[in-house]
Amino acid sequence: MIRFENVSKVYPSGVQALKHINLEIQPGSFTFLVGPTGSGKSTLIKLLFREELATEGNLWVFDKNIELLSPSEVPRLRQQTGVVFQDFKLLPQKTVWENVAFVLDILGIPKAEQKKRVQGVLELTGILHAKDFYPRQLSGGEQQRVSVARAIVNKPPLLLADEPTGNLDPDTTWGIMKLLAKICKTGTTVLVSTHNHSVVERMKHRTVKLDTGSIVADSGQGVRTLGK
Amino acid sequence: MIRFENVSKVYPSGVQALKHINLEIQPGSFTFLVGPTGSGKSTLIKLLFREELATEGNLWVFDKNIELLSPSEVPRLRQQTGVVFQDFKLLPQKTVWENVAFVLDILGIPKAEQKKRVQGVLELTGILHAKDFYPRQLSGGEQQRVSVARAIVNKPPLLLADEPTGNLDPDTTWGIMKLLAKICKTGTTVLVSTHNHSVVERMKHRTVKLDTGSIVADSGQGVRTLGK
Amino acid sequence: MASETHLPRQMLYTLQQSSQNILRSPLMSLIVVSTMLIALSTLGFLLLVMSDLNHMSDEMATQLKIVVFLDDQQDIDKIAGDIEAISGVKQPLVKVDREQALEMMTQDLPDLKEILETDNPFPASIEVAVTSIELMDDVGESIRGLVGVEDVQFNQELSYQLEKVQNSVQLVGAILAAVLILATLAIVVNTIQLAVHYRHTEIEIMRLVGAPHWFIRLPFILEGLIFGLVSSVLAAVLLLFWRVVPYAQLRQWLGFLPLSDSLMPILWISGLLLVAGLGVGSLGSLLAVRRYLRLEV
Amino acid sequence: MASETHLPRQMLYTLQQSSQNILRSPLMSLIVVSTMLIALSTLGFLLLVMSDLNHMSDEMATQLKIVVFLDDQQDIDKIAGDIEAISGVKQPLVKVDREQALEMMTQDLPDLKEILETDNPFPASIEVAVTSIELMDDVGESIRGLVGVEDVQFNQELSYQLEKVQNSVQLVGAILAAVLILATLAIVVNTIQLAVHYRHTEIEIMRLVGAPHWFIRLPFILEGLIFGLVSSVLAAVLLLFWRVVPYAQLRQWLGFLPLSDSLMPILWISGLLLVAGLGVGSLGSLLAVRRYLRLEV
Ligand SMILES: Nc1ncnc2c1ncn2[C@@H]1O[C@H](COP(=O)(O)OP(=O)(O)OP(=O)(O)O)[C@@H](O)[C@H]1O
Ligand SMILES: Nc1ncnc2c1ncn2[C@@H]1O[C@H](COP(=O)(O)OP(=O)(O)OP(=O)(O)O)[C@@H](O)[C@H]1O
Ligand SMILES: [Mg+2]
Ligand SMILES: [Mg+2]
Repeated sequence: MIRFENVSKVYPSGVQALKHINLEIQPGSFTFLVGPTGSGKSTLIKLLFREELATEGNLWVFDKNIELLSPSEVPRLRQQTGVVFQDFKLLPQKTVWENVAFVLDILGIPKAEQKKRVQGVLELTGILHAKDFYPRQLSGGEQQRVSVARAIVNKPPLLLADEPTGNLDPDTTWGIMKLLAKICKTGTTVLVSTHNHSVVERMKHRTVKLDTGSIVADSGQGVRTLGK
Repeated sequence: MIRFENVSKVYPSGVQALKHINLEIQPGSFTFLVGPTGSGKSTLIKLLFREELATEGNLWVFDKNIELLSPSEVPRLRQQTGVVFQDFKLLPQKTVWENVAFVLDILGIPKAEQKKRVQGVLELTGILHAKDFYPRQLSGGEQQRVSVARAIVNKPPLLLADEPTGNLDPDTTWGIMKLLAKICKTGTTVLVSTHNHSVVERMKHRTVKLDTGSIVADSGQGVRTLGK
Repeated sequence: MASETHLPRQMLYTLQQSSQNILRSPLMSLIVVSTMLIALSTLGFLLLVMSDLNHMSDEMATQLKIVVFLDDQQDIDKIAGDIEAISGVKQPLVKVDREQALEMMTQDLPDLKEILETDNPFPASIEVAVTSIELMDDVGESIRGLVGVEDVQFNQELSYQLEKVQNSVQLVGAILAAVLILATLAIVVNTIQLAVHYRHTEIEIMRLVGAPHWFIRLPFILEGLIFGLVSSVLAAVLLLFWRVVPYAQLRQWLGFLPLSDSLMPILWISGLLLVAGLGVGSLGSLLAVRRYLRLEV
Repeated sequence: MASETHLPRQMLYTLQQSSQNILRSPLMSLIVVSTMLIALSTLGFLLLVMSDLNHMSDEMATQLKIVVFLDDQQDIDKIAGDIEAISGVKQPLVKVDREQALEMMTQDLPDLKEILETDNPFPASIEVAVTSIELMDDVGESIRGLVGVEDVQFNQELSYQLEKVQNSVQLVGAILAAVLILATLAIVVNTIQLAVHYRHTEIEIMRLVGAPHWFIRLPFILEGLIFGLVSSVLAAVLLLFWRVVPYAQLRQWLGFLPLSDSLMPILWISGLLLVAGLGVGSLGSLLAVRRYLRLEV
């Protein structure tokens, strides 16, 4: 599903965010990405849907070397990848409902079908009551849940979640994490970056640990977490 | 220092974010504000520096009823209040250094003095290496630390931190929390909203718990946390 | 591209997005439309004024006369008929027979009149006006060629003078119009770019969640078209209003000037503004959105 | 307000902020300056053209002559001296004595010449040009009052005609200038508002961390002033260039038209553009920032 081959990323500012990453992620697996702030978790995720381009190495996603995608192929890649952004990235001029429906609009899904699906995910993420509000009218945690809802609404084969529970209380965090695990069960490959160690420890999934751009620990293809 | 008298807040959207809040916070104390997402923590904090106005009740800060402040008195209030925003609110066109120095510019502090102070807080928050970067060039956790640095740089008598560690790893979280506690020791009144229960439990400060806009628990004026 | 079955849905979606964007950023929309309105109506006003000046100077030109002196033996009415047949000649002609000519020439010189009473040396003449001052020379030449015409006189210097004035007004008007057309286009494109710039985070987010270029672009282009439509129609209404109310007043005050009262110019100018508005509106949007889409890695 | 000791520091800070803002949003700055430049130079161009048209029609007017007929016994040079003393009379005068007059009047009528050889009824005359066409009537009247002047003739109808043309060109020019000045102001204010609008998050953040209004406003206003300064200076340079290169060409091609080659109008127009640029730049910023600051609860 995903294969990093000696991937490095140096930002134009000169910061080396990733150093010679080699990593393989199996289809349908659930992987945690952990590491101190600034260790390169978000950068690694951004490479996977071409928000950023690697400066070295090769990166396969969906069996394609995405470093070689032409600009016109990029939207297709992104349509197959649900992303929960660390900073939410909700469209400010659209309501909660419209934000989530937007990705279905892109796919040309009929309104009736959209309605069913959007309603479903907003219920799952517990934010249906706010469906007619604009993002600026929501609390931090509510915005984060909308971002989760948008990422999963079109049932993408790949789901990337960058710190999806940073603004959530422990109960809601658990709810979202269980939701992600459930989605993984349906065959979706899930990659979650997080600082929440108690979640990582309790969920017992594969865990990859980054530090200053390198992988310093990997619990392996199995389903065990790293030892604390 | 702070006194809420029957304060309620209804947003124009009709959402009642706070219901009849009565709360007193002593000068120089350290208080945690906890509660599920959407329970009104950010709203309560926003009232304290007049980002929002209460729709009912009275609110005293620095022995002034701030509901009655004229628009021209608001900047003074905000200059005495350091705020770590949940969404950072860094100036996108200014570097890390300039963002932090900006609040000293407002106070008309000479450049030489600014230099010393900015350098100091950037070191304390561990972000000095990024001083010439723009916010968009930083990771989530790095931006959050800049926001903390800006809030404390002018040594305000009141410090409000809204989820200041949501994007930080456990080690950095502890560093920031200890920093806030140290600042509190110098006489600053500190109010921190957070979802991080392990921090709240370990730090043993007064803890106020909100739920759907009401105070549902308060460990009292002492320094003990709520029982889980 | 949208598959065929998606096309009507896509059109509906685009229309809905555009109107949403316009209505949810009312201040933005207002600023863009008002800038376009101001630019287009200034342009329209200049074009209208030029068209009116043209008409007016043509009118004035017809007050300059060609004087045609006749052979003594000719029938003045027959020659007048010949002259009227020349294209560019304005009806009716003014005929002066020999007696009237003598009368006119000698009215200030009673001495001379006595001398000439018996032997009138002045020929009959016809005064001819032309419909446009450039025709003066040609018409004069044609008349000179007619049988029975002894001499043709007109103030050539003066007609050249007036023609120069007309030409220079037209030249200057054309330069001004060209400058203003370019300025209008550039300003409107700039303004729309600023408005799109304002929404670059939105564009960025749309791209990140997988929206293809055309999907992002279409609503912006339609928005530009709507802005162009609204502002050019408003500009046309303004021009019409100017013509019907303040200009009508002006015509009364300036009764001595031959000001046109035709609504025809408004018609073609409005058409032109519509084309310009739609063109610039969509072009501006396209250029601006492209700038952000080109950033695609 | 800033306490006295802070004032120089505040000024330095403001200047530094403004230049930072301009340089860190180069696209934005470019769009704003180019819009202002286009608007101001269009305005300047119109004003220049009007001033030139004015000059040109004055020049043309001097080609219309007043003919002064003299008493038979007068000394033509003495009266010419009297006429030259009248203000509005253009030097030199053209003098026609009695013999020249007879020659001119009879050159097409050899019969008449024979008859009049011994008894010349035509008076001596002086042709007078005026410096501006409005003076025609007054100068004519003054000359009529001179001793030794028998009659004064000039093509009154024609002079009225030309005056009408002049007046209408001036009137239309003034209306156009007024329209364009208003349009320029409105467009520039709009554009700056869009640019400020773009930065409303910044303004909001500055407010939230305690920046007083004047502290936020000053850099914006200074920025508006800088934009105004840069674009009006550039507009003046453009005008100067137009005058020195393409216009000079035009004057050669249109040699028959009395086109002005003075650089004077550029001077006052540039001054005016500078004032307009600075005024509108700062006003636009002020209005736009105020809109956001007024939201303060
Ligand atoms: N757009 C950018 N331009 C330049 N440098 C960047 C950019 N984005 C991130 N960086 C730098 O790259 C490094 C890795 O950043 P990244 O966002 O991947 O960290 P992270 O692991 O997600 O951290 P966090 O837990 O704080 O979100 C950091 O040092 C950061 O400053
Ligand atoms: N600007 C706003 N306009 C309308 N409603 C708002 C606004 N801000 C917050 N709300 C609503 O008020 C309630 C309380 O929001 P608040 O941001 O105070 O919650 P919070 O406790 O900070 O939550 P979180 O932990 O998710 O940050 C929520 O239901 C939210 O939707
Ligand atoms: Mg990150
Ligand atoms: Mg909050």
